[in-house]
Amino acid sequence: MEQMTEKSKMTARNVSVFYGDKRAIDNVSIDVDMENVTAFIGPSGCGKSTFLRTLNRMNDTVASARVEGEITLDGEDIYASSMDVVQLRARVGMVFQKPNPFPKSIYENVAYGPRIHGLASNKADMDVIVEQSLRKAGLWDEVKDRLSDSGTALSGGQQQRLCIARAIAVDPEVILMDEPCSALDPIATAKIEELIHELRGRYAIVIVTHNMQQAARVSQRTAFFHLGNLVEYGETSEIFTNPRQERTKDYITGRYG
Amino acid sequence: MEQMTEKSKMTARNVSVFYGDKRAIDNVSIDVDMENVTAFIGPSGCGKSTFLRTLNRMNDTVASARVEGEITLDGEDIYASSMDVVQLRARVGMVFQKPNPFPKSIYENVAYGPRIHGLASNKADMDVIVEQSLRKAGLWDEVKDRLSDSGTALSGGQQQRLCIARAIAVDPEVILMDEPCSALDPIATAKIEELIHELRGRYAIVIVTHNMQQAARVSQRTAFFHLGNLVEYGETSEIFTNPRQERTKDYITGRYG
Amino acid sequence: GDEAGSGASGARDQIKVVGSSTLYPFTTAVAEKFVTNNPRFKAAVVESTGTGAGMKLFCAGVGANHPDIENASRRIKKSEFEDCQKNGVKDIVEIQIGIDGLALIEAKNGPKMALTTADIYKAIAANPYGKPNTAKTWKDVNPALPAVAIQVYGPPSTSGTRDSLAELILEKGCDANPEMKALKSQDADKHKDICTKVREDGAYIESGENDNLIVQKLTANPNAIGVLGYSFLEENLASVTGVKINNVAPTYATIADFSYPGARALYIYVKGAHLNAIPGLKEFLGEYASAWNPDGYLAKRGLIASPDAVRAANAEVATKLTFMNGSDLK
Amino acid sequence: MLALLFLVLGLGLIAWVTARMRAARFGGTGTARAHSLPAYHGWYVGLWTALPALIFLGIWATVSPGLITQAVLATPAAADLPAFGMERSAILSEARALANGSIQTAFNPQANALAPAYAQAITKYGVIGTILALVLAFAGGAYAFTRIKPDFRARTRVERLVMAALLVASLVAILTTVGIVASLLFESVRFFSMVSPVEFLFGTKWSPPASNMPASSGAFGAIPLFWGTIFIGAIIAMLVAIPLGLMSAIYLTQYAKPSTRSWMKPILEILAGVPTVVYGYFAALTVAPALRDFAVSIGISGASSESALAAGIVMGVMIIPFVSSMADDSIAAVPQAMRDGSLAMGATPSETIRKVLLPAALPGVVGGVLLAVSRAIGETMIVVMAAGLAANMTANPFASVTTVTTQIVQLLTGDQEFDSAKTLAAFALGLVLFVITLLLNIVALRVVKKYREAYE
Amino acid sequence: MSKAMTVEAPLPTIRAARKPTDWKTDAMQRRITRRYAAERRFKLMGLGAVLISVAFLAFLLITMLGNGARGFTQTEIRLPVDFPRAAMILDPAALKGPHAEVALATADIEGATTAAAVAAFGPAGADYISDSAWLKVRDAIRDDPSVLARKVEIDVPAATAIDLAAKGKGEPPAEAIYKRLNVEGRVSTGFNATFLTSADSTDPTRVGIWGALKGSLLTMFVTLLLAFPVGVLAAIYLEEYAPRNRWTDLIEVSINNLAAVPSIIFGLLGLAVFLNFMHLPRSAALVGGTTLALMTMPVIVIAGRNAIKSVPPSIRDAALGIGASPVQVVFHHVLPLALPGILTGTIIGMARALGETAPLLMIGMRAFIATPPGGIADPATVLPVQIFLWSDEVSRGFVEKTSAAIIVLLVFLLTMNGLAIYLRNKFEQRW
Ligand SMILES: Nc1ncnc2c1ncn2[C@@H]1O[C@H](COP(=O)(O)OP(=O)(O)OP(=O)(O)O)[C@@H](O)[C@H]1O
Ligand SMILES: Nc1ncnc2c1ncn2[C@@H]1O[C@H](COP(=O)(O)OP(=O)(O)OP(=O)(O)O)[C@@H](O)[C@H]1O
Ligand SMILES: [Mg+2]
Ligand SMILES: [Mg+2]
Repeated sequence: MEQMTEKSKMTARNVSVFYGDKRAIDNVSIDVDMENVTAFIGPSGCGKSTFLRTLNRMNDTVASARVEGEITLDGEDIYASSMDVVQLRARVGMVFQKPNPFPKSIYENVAYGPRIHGLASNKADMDVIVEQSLRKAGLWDEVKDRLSDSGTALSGGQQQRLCIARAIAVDPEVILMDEPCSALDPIATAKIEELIHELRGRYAIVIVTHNMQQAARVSQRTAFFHLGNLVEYGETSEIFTNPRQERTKDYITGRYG
Repeated sequence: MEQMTEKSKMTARNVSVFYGDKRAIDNVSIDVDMENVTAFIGPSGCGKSTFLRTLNRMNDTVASARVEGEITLDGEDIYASSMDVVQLRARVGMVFQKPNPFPKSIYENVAYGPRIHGLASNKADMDVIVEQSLRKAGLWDEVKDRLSDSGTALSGGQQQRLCIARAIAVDPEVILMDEPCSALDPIATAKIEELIHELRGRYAIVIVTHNMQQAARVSQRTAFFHLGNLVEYGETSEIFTNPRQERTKDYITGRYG
Repeated sequence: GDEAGSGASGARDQIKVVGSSTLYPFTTAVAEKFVTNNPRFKAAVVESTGTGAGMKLFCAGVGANHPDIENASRRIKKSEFEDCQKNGVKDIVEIQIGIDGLALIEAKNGPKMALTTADIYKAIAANPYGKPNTAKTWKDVNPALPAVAIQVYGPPSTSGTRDSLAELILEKGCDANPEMKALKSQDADKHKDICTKVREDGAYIESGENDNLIVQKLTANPNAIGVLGYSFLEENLASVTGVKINNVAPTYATIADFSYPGARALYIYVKGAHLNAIPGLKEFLGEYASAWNPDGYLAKRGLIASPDAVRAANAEVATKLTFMNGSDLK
Repeated sequence: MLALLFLVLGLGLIAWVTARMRAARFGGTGTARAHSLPAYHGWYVGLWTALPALIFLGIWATVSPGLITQAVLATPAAADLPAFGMERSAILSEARALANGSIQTAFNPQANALAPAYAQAITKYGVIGTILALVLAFAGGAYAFTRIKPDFRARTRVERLVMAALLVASLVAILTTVGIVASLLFESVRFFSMVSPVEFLFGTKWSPPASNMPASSGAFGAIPLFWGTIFIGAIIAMLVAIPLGLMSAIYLTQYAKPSTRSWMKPILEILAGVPTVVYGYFAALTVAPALRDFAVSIGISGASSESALAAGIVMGVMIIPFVSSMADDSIAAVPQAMRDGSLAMGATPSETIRKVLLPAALPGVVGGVLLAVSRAIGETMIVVMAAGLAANMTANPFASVTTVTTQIVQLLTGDQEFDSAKTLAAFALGLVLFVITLLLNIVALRVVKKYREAYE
Repeated sequence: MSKAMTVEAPLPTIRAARKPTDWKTDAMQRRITRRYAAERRFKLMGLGAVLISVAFLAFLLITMLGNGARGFTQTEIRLPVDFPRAAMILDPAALKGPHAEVALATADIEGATTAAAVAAFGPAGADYISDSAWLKVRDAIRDDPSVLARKVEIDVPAATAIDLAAKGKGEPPAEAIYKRLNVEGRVSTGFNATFLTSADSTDPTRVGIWGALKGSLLTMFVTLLLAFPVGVLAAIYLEEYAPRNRWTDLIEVSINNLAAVPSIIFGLLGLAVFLNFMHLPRSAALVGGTTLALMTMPVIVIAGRNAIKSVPPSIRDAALGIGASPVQVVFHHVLPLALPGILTGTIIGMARALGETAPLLMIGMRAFIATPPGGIADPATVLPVQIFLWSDEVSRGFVEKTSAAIIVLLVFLLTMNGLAIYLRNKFEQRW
């Protein structure tokens, strides 16, 4: 927890999250930067998703959820009343566990965000945004001839890349991914992992995974959560080869695959 | 497939299972005996559950399912018209992936089977059966003071042991378990695995798992399924250290954790 | 309760009455009085089915499942009578219980119109004297009348009151024209069509019978005229008044002596075969006969007593229980 | 009879107990144990004892009165009964009532004479019936009792009976449908033999002839009725119900606090629980006059106090909970992931609802609206009480129109001859109504189902 | 660990085409303000829709309550009756014997009552009291024959006009009379017990809802007796056992369709089948109940199926897995768990049947029945039909009685719906 640097894109300080009376996240501090992909790992129910969702205030939609502590984006407190949630979410994009394209055309899926935020003043601009986003998500070549097909008609892996394209289209600064591959087959998973590599550096990326191999493959930093606590946070290579905490070690060496 | 011995409790010969026109199990022959715990492993959708359920005719409840080939229990064809399914299922018990206690008291959960089969003629007999079953399932000490609490109020691992107790209570000869630990946390999983060790020898046990470590830990024999075929069946130690088939090896060494 | 052989559903100890909604208030009143006066009998069941449906039920047969009395706001038709005969309802007692006045009414603050049957005919007939009706206001019909839009709330074509309107007012207005009168003997159907068909362009507004709503509508819309039973007029004298026809205002007296055009006789039909089988049926008829006098309680409910001679004749029928022969039916 | 019934049931109970006890003695454990629990053997024997006897009693109850009456008629006392049916049966039934003591005195003196004969016959046939029932009970019981052995599959037999009962219960639905179709079709065919279906379905003039007019002078074009029905039920009512229902559903599911929702939703549902006769009364006495006054005050002449608007608005209100719960279901069926996906893009809740949830839920909503329409056009009491009888083809909501259901009630309760085309028309209208709602429902259910599957 | 997969693909051309979004620009801020305004508008529209709906309900209930509350009260006039002077041919001794009723019936109590009213209030006095006022006098005699020797004061119902005047709805002449009587202390307005205990009548001061209510209860009894078992059994069959074939499809389609068939068509069915074909007694609760049962059954089937469906399959697997037979699975496990849901659906279906009018009009329950039905084969009417009948009555006194009957009906329905909601909330289970 001592790697907090000045170049952090997002910082969390002493964050606790409650669902009603139940504490799901306990006093977690963490930094996310642009250079490194950060992975959150930990056993099921440890609070990875909960914490991830506090980063773009998606937890606001859960009536019982309550966040304590401070989270900043570029130094601005995102829970301050002056913070506009709508803009925050445009700047901190999110990709979910199960691919969730809208039941609209592929084009409309990608154009949705730019349209509601007014990022394109005309059709031509929009076309550019859609193409760029699909390209960045590595999906352009596969779908360029059928942009008007429904987004739900794509394969699972394509859908997930479409969701990434959709998130990219609003030009976010941070991308949060909550187990983006857990619903995908190995080939699609490999494609997404590749994509994360490509996107690194352009966006601050946080990825939740319960698959340690995956964390090892895609991330530079890893945070290990357990029972709502951040047990250990550091260089991925170090965490996996030389964990400092007993709990981390137990989990990594995993008697339980 | 050559280990078929005379002491087999259950044998399957050239069993194929169809869902409508779709063949889910293709020409599988296998033997199950009392001494060894048999594990079925294989990637998702390969037909492990399907095959397991043919062993106590739980597939009868699926309208589209159709079984070909011969399966015997103590030499009796279980698909013969003279076979009474209800008695068959009493002799071949089943434990499911998700613990599914009845929303009744713990006592009633265990007593239900003996009651419908008329195994106890009075309350005292029933008490004995309930206690013995719970003891065998390693649950007695934890619940003996609250037998009238609802079975659903137990923790996941306790619920699963309750389900095992419930299966044991009707005095079965074979116990089938379909991924009995996949919904459980590691500690509960460990308890169930221990339990399987203890039960071995008293019952013929078949366990489906997608967790190879688990298969290695609990079973003496392993059957590897792939796309409805029984690819390899043999001593667990051999399968894991020295698989004969390429497909088995690929799976065991698992690029996909 | 078919043949005596089955005998299972043998008898009924309750009088059953079906039929017209016009007679409903009268018959229910009699029924109520009947039990209070004769506690040993059970209260009659009076169902308002409409004359036609009631007649169908009445004529369907004899036995406990079939009603004993039919309330009719018109005379039984020949076809219905034959239907009765066919189903074994051979003996029928026909009793005229009184008169129902059809009254034209308007709101108290209305234009105080005085009409003739011809005015009414010309105003609401579909094709007065064979030509399409173009009249918009009463003035178009008769220059002496005010220039008030023609708006008449009246009974629907399914109702017996409508038959009376056609027969008692429209046809008379129509026959005021000698040509039409002549037509009657040449082509009766055509005559009926021209004389009784009511316009359907909105000037005549079909409304439910027995409907307090018409009264409310008239108070809300003072220029409209309503056609309804005299009892409604009597009950609502505070808010509406009668419209004079041929210079006669609708009152109890003018309707009773048929000088107000729009009076019709009301009947009940009783099954001869049930007279001995249903306890209290004869006594019930006696109660009816005692109630239909001008000072009887039915008068309070709006029934207009028949002329003395008719009453006497029918009272005799009600006690002697003579059966009708049906030869003079139409 | 009642005593006999209890006797048979008692026998059944005894059979149940003894068979159960006998089966319990089979004992045995493991594979050697009896196939079925003792209780099933009990049920098997009990049912064999009671059921045939009960069925016999049912038949006997319908047959024996006839036998008794015949016996009585054969006695000399019956010779001077009136020949005619109704009176005769009245006397007979009174005699019977005297005989079994349900009345003390008779209206007909003749009944007194017959009563003893009746009493005798009743006793005689009572004894016969009792003996037969008991023989059946014992025979059935004995047969079943001999069959119970350890390996006898009593449970299978008993369960087969249960299954048969279940199947019969579900066949009631088909019977009802057949009954509806048959009863409507039979009278409709008669109607269409008098009036051509083409005229009925496509004619634009509805004026059933008054009874004193020749039948040919009327017109049975039902288009104005269909129009009135659609105008009130599908247009005005939906103009009220769709926006209010849909927006209520959206508010309650998406915006309202769960606590608010938990009491607000039941309150809305009350609207669906209010009986239609109350709505009708309310529409006729409160809403219609108010609307009329309003129309007159803004200068609409010819405003009817039986306006289409009054009936339509009240019907719309009645339908609100229906639309809102269908919309609620459809919106809830859109996966939460859609909503999260949109919110995570920075869309506001209303944008999410309008651009993602509603389009996704649209088929469900449309299906729901179709169901609501089918309910509205079949609704009777509101229009009977509040809509007019004038078959107008008008789009003026303040004018009066009439509907199919209003006319059915009117035609069947009017003063006309019953077998005329007029009353038969009611059945033809009923048939049309049935067919239309059937089609609407089939389409709606298809739409809803298809769309549900899209997410499952 | 695995850095091997890194692929540098910067896409330079495209990157240049798009500048990073500046969220702080004025245009962007304005846009956001606008979007939030739209958001508020939309939310307000939703709230508005809810409020309008609730307001309508409140308006309806308040209107009914306002009109109907008066129906539960009745104005009575204290009528002095001087029996010795009334010269009734009534022997107090006869009132003890078995022929008391006949004796009471033949004595001209009505005339005596009218005479008493005339004596007390002048020539128009007879119009002050209700037509059925003499019944009270008769009851007074029956209760205590000794009054025949005395002069007593008996509370009799006032005529409708006076009653309305007492409730502030009267017309000037009646109001004047009421004022006069009030000054004399002869009138009182109190709870109208008759309304809850007697049956239909032609006299609004004498009507009651008990007859119709009893008819409704009998009808509901028949409906429940038929619809509940059939509905539940059919639901079990369809959901648990039915093979998927054309027959079950047909059953399923019929049930879904029956649930949506307009109620009046069930009336036509009842008319054609139960009355014209099976010759069951007309106007009887038996026929009404059976007709409504056919209507309610599909509702119960559908609710039942949903409830059964929501019992998790794992419970069935568990029971099957230890050797329970399919019938045991259902009756030991599924049905008990589904019961709250089935009951909720049943209550809702029954509530709908209780409020139903149209089909009953077709099968003759639209009748004047002055005595409460004794059994299911007796002629009966039901509350909603009674309301419909009264709404058509000529006499003005029926207006408030209609609303009062509506209140009674609503109380029943709201209780039933409330019970259903309570059950649903209490037993709503998620597995
Ligand atoms: N909406 C909610 N209301 C109440 N409790 C919740 C809610 N969502 C999550 N929780 C609880 O908060 C804790 C953390 O949940 P969370 O979903 O963040 O875990 P996770 O690490 O993402 O697990 P997984 O790997 O299974 O996704 C859990 O105990 C969970 O039960
Ligand atoms: N009820 C069913 N109807 C039709 N197809 C089915 C049904 N159940 C399973 N299948 C199909 O049969 C195949 C084998 O399924 P099965 O559930 O036996 O796999 P499994 O090995 O148990 O997988 P998992 O590890 O995911 O449980 C799959 O392709 C599945 O889609
Ligand atoms: Mg998670
Ligand atoms: Mg499986």
